[in-house]
Amino acid sequence: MKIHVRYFANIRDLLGKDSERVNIGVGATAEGVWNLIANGSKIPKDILIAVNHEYVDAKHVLKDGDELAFFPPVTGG
Amino acid sequence: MKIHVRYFANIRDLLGKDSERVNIGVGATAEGVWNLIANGSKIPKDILIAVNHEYVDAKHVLKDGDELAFFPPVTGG
Amino acid sequence: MKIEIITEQFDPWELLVDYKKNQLQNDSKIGASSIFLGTMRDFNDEEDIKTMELEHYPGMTEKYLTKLVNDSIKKFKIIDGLVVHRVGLLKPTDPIVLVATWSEHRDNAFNATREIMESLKSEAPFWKKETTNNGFRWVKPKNQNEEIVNES
Amino acid sequence: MKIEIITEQFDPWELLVDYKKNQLQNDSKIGASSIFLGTMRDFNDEEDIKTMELEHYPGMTEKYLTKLVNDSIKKFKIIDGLVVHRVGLLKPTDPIVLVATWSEHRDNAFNATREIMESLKSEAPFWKKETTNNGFRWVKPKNQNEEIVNES
Repeated sequence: MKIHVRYFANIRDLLGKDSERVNIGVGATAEGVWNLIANGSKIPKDILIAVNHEYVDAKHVLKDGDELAFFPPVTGG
Repeated sequence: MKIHVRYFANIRDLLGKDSERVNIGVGATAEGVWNLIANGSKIPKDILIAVNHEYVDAKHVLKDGDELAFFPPVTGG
Repeated sequence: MKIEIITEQFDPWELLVDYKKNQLQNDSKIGASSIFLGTMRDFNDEEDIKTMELEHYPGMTEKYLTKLVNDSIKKFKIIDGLVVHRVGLLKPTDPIVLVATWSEHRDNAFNATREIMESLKSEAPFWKKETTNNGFRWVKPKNQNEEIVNES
Repeated sequence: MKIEIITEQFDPWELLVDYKKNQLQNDSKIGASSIFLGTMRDFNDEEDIKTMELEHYPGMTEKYLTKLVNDSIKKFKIIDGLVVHRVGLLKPTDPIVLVATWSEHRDNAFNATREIMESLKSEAPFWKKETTNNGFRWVKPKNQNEEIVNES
């Protein structure tokens, strides 16, 4: 499946990229994508994950065409 | 002693006057003044009383020259 | 700090802008402003309201509001506070009361504005008289089961 | 309802006046307006702050804020609500966020504005990067013991 992955704030700094398209097998989870793209860095404990603009947890199973985002705890307001 | 007495809102309507100066003996309380001026109407249970712009209770002992005020529960804001 | 009893209709936003410009200018310590505006409705306790007369106790009201804001500055460590309250004859949509507090962090300003409003409502000497289709009535406080004394 | 992510400095009072004029005009059912304004301070976690960059997740942020205000309209029975949030490069004293709610009675507006701000702070996808004398740092949320990730 094709997944559009986006990175924000210090996650973007950590990975040195702000978005990419990845190919991954059917049934992959958000964490599975992280392991594929993060060059071996463990998924940060406090990371937030969204799929198609809704919060999900790391075990969330993706569908083809999903927009997946990784970002740190939010600090707006 | 001379006391300046003021009435507000429906207390003023009830008594038909907005202020007056009364003479009353030393040691008089706020309630004592009410009984003197109210032509026999009992002091309303929910009445508020102030002396020199501070809330007091009905048993408060007055001093010569005090400004005493009677008014209903407040409804500002 | 500003405490004002105002007899004419006022523009709350203009008043806030003026106050900030003249009293809080460049105050880069302020992270939070919490503002409450009470305005007159045209309906209360199941009756249409035409006009409202707001009365206060000159001297005592100002003194009480000053104490309220000073207490809040100490208790909530707010940087500054403002209360403006209308008196006289009001029509629906007129501003009645404006409360503003400024602080470093949001908790303080939120709590201060709320507490100033609650204390003002329950203790500051103001009284409302509403004109309905049936004459006028003195408003009774809400915590007394919304009773109303009719005097048409 | 109005949800806006704004890239330029904004005047919160002008914005409120415009919104009230165009959307809430003559709404004589409104008795209470509760407004919160967050502004940038020049000091945070024991360091002077020169500038701040605010980043968001376009699409998700707007969707989340819309949900927040819709939830508040239902839960607190408010008449209307507005959230404006700045992004981009900010300097001290710049407005960051404006939340306003309007209701018949004060309890509803007070609670709605407070809850919108708390949810926005803890869940809306925005991130702050501060520039200090030692470089820049990503701000960490306060409930994480005010830790800061230094990346000078």
